[in-house]
Amino acid sequence: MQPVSSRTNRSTGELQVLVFGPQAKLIGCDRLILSDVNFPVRVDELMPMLIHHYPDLSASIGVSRLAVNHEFAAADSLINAGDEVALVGLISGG
Amino acid sequence: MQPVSSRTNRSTGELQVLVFGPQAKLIGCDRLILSDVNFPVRVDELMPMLIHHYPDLSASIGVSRLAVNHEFAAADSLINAGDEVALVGLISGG
Amino acid sequence: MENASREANVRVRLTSGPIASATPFVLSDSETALAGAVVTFQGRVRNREVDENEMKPILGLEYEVYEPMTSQELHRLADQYARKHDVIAVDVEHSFGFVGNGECSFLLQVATSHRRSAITFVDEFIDAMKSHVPIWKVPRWSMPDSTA
Amino acid sequence: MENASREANVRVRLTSGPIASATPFVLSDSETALAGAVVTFQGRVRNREVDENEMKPILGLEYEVYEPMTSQELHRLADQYARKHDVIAVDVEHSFGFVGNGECSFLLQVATSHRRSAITFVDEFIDAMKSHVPIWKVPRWSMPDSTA
Repeated sequence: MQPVSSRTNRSTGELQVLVFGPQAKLIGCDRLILSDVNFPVRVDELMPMLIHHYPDLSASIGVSRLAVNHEFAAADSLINAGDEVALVGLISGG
Repeated sequence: MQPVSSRTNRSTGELQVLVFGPQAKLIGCDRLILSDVNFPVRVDELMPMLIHHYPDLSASIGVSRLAVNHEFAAADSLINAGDEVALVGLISGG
Repeated sequence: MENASREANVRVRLTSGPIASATPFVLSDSETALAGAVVTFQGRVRNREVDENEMKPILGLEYEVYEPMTSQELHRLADQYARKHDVIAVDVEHSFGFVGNGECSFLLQVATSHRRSAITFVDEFIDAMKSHVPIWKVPRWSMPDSTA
Repeated sequence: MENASREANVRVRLTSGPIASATPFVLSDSETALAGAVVTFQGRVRNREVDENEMKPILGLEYEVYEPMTSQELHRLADQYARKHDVIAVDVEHSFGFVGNGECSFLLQVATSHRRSAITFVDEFIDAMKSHVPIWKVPRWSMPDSTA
């Protein structure tokens, strides 16, 4: 799979990750905030950072995937500043 | 399985077999009539008699079963005079 | 599970002509409380049938039943598979007489606690019905009768 | 078969609150002519949910979606499985927000030429939805909140 965005400008800044349902309830808010992220950041680099900052998610992050700009992102996808990032875990439609 | 009826009085007479759907259409009537049947008659003795008298049914009788008094009858069941007998073949509900 | 020893509520009905699409499936409050999955299967009459290995246009199908055996067998099979799959409630309705193109001739409604059992029930019950229940169909061809 | 290369008609809808049981499944005349099987699956909210390995009473479920991704994924999966199973038409409707006990939160309606493909579609599509589509549920417990 290709990187989600073709923009690969390097920068450092805040990254917000949307979170929903039981995971949002667990941590008590609907977005995770990481500061001083070096963009672009790979999806598989971001996951350990989320666990580090939000240890309550460690039990469920193994069954979670990241969506970048409303599409599931592969492990080697790059996330750029300004991308919309969401944690998709513990889903249960139907 | 037990004989369908406990009556085993011997007699000779006519046996009517109800027939439905495509088989009825094929032979042009809704009952088969065998005369001079020796009662009680076993289900597996009756089938060859039906084919003999109604050769048009020979193609479909292999996928047909006999019901006696509204229950499917085993090959060794006995049919007595007065039982209601039906040929159940080429069914296609649903 | 919580519903293992429950008796399934089985209803069987034969209907003259087509079956209305809005046929209700009524569950009691206690059934509703447990019913996580409700599956409805409609068998509808298509506009063509096979005639000597060829699809030919039809006006509809003429269904024949053999009462009381047809209702008895439908009930017996519905009850058997309902127990097997832990069904809460099942309604079976089948037409007799003429059902035109595009109309419904068979309606199966089933409620279970969980999805998989409802889907498996529908699949297995229809298989059993097609090989055991005395219901026959004869096409009414839309062209001059080709089988007379 | 006669329907092999047809494009399936796929509709997806997200609904605030419970889904009405009479939600219509509209087929065109040409779709009706081919549709021998119409299957409807309703997912309903039961009166209990698991809380730490125990079933506890609930008032209902709060559903969350993530638009436009939820609709996009529902559409993508419906389309994928519709092509695989030669589906004529499929409607997918899912609730967001609060859905109380006994109410419907998910409605899947599918029309195919033959029974088996409709049943397999329902089974496979729901499996895929439950692992891929961003929809979340949070129980509203009927007792004082045990997870706060």
